[in-house]
Amino acid sequence: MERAIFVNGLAAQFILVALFGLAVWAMIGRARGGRRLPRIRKIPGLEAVEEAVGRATEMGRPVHMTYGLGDIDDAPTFAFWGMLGHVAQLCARYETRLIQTNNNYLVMAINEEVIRQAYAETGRPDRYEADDVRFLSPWQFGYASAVLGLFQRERPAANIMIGTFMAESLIFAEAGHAVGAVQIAGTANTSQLPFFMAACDFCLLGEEIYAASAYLSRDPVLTGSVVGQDFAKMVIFALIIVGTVVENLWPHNWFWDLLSR
Amino acid sequence: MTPSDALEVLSNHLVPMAMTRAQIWVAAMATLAIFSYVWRENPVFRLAEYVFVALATANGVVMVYDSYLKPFFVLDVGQQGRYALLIPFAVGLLIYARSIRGLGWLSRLPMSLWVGYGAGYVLAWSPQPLFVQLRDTFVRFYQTYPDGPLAGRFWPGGTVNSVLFFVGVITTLMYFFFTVERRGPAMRWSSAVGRWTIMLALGAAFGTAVQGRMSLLIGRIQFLLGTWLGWLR
Amino acid sequence: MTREIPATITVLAVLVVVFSRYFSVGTALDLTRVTDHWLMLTYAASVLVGVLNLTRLHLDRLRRGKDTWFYDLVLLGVMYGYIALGLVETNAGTTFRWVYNAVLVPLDSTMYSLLAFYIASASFRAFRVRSFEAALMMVAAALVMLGSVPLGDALSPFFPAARAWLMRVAQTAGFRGIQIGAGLGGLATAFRIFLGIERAHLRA
Amino acid sequence: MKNRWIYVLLVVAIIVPLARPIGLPVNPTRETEDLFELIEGLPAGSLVYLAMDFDAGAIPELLPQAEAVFAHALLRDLKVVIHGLSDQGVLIARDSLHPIAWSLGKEYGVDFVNLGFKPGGGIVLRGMTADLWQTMGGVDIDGTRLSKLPMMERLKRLDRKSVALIVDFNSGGSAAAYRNYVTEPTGIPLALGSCAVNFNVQMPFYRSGQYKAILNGLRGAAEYERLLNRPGKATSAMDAQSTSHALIIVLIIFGNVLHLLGGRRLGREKR
Repeated sequence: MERAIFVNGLAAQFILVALFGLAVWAMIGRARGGRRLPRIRKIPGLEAVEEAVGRATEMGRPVHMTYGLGDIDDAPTFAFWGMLGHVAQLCARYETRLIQTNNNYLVMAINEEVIRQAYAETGRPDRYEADDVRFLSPWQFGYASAVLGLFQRERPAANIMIGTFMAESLIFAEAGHAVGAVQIAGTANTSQLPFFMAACDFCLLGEEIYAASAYLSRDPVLTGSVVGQDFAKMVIFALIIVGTVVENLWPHNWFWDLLSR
Repeated sequence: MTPSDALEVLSNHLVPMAMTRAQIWVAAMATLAIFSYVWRENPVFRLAEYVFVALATANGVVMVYDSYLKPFFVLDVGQQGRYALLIPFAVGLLIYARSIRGLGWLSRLPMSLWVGYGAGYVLAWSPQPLFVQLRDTFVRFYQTYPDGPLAGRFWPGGTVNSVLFFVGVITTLMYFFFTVERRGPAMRWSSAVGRWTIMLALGAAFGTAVQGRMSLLIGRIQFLLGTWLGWLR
Repeated sequence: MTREIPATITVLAVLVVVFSRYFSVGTALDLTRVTDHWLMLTYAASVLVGVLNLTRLHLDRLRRGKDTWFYDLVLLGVMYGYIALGLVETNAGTTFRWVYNAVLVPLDSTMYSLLAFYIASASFRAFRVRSFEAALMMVAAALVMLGSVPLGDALSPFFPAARAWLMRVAQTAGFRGIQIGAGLGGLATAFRIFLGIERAHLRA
Repeated sequence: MKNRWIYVLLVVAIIVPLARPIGLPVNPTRETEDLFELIEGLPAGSLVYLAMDFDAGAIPELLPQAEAVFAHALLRDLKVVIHGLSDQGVLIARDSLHPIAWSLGKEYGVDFVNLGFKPGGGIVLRGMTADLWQTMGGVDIDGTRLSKLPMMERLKRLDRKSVALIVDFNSGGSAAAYRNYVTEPTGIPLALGSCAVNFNVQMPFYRSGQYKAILNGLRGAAEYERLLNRPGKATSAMDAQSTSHALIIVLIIFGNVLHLLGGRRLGREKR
């Protein structure tokens, strides 16, 4: 008896996912080969990063960065690391202090290395200050109140928040506002976006955070993966349009069945 | 006790657990200690905060031990002799190697395992719900009344909502295209409509967020005034 | 060696999970049933990370003679005391439950409820109608707030209806769009981890 | 300083209606009715799985929901199994749901079981769809062997055959975990008891039928109490909910008016 290769009903799904992966991979390959890629459109929140660090430098006050409550295997935490490397390089170049606070021990271990490496790449390994990567509390509210206190003492001039945020988002945004920091925030947690939207100067909506590291670093490989992702998004967009047209003409057809088992 | 009596009990206790008087007093003090923060940061709040962190962390350890580690060592390893399972356990223990000079890299083993497994889970299990979401966006524009006297007839309201919903989803998606420049009226308008949809959605989210926070505060005030002081019926 | 082995583990882990999900052979072999169990054991083994980290942090503070010594002592004492209590009488023990319900539960609930105050002051201060978009957000927020309480029902049937419309049409559409995008972003990140482009976790 | 006046106002806005209730009626919404009807429609003896995936902080919103649904299920002679991805949720269940069952004359192990908590999140759920007993380490929350609990005989794994409905009382990501790892692959219907904050995140999945019903925070619990015809603690909080929402709206309007009337130069320049 012949056995199917795929689990019943998952073939279409696997193929679509694999095609998505191929698109990302192909665009990365294109980038590695030095070929031209479409440009990423302007994202105001990201344009403001350099300006915010510059402002902190002028005022002689530090920059603060956090990823909220992210864990090491959360996608937004990877977005944060991409951004952290970039901001750390800027801070090293401008000789501005970067304070990075943590509530997750594992993420913190990685942050230390990302920052250390960024300082080394800028030729200023001596500027790395171990005490500025701080573990505040493993618990959400303990962390938030510690950040409140820290803001009062250190008075950062820029506050960059990218990652997984829950209820503490508003507290951070309020703390930043109280000391007059320029605030750039971004999260994929839609329930927290309204607070960032209202209380911060710039807000990255949802998946804009995933484009951040590519956008800021202009690294071709990362840009390639964002382009690949965009390509997949257009395919999905087309799929929705076609699917809707077909659905209106022939309700609940094979096309409908294709997308689930 | 009849079922309806039981429901009476259910509806009358304002605290989840039947607490003793002493417990209620301690709980009230803890509540007030945290509320004092609203006025200003103070030593009592600080004490409560540290106690909280300590208790929450300790509780996590005890729960994992009782519900996982103890049965694992006693039943799986001890009684059934599944010693091979000690290998993954040991891999998990490598996370503590980070503070050992020279062996710190060993902690990367469990970390890379967690990250890889997490990524695998995303690739394996998240597409299906996503596809159902996609499929549900294939809206039918011709809507009929689902029930009532007009059931089966053309329903203008439903049709308008379907169109608005569809336009909302696709313009929101278009807003997130990173490689398409927003030039020309079509692109500009659609990304503007996308942004308006997002703003309405975020406004609604703000509304429910307020709802949730207020519920929590009401719960604490009910506890203080009702359970502790007995001022509420 | 110190990077290659972890990098290989990451790739293998991705492959095992994906293979066992999509392919008939993979399902038949039921690898994830075994590996899931292993993974849970590794998580369980890491249970003390938080405790050790807190211990180090606060011992360090004590050693440096910080003025927080009293709080540091309380934290360490309470944490180890409560662990010991739990190990002696299990989580079902009378004293353990007593402390849990009388201290831990109210502390946690009250901490969360503090956010109500923050939301109130932020409403007064931060939510400014600066533009057409901000106005849309504020109006939607106000309608949902009124529509989701009995007061709104009592004032006019318009409010619950407006709330229902906002929730089921505008809000569902907006969040559907964001979530499809974010889902793709998550998938792309997973691919990047698989392809070894995202490797921050290998630096630690 | 200004903030403290706002805080005082907020507390007053909550205390007054608690002390002097007006008792405005709560009208059930579609999202809540769906859950009530789902449970009403299950044949007696069906197994309902309640996931207590929240911490103590969410008790005011989610416990009234869980109590009402749990009581409803037992009154309808359904079997209930309780589980939690949060270490606290299962303890809360033991302290507050078990007594409800006993007062209804139900027996542990026969009518309801509390499986307890295991670390690992989504992986635990995946494991339970393959082999629940092994994933649970063979024991319930108190370390009792599952083989000694008669009800567990019919629940070797989470699948459509054994479980009629999953209700996930969650304050965060666990709904997505149930959806991705359990209910989408197995086809078990999934309903949510949600914190109000997350209600909107979950709405797109309600529209697509991936969540059959959603209880919206304390309001959802009040609606459920209304459907059960037993106004309880959630209902009694609804007046205060009304006044506090009204206060927030007034604060937003007042803040904007002050801003327009010349507070502008006090505000920080925004770009």
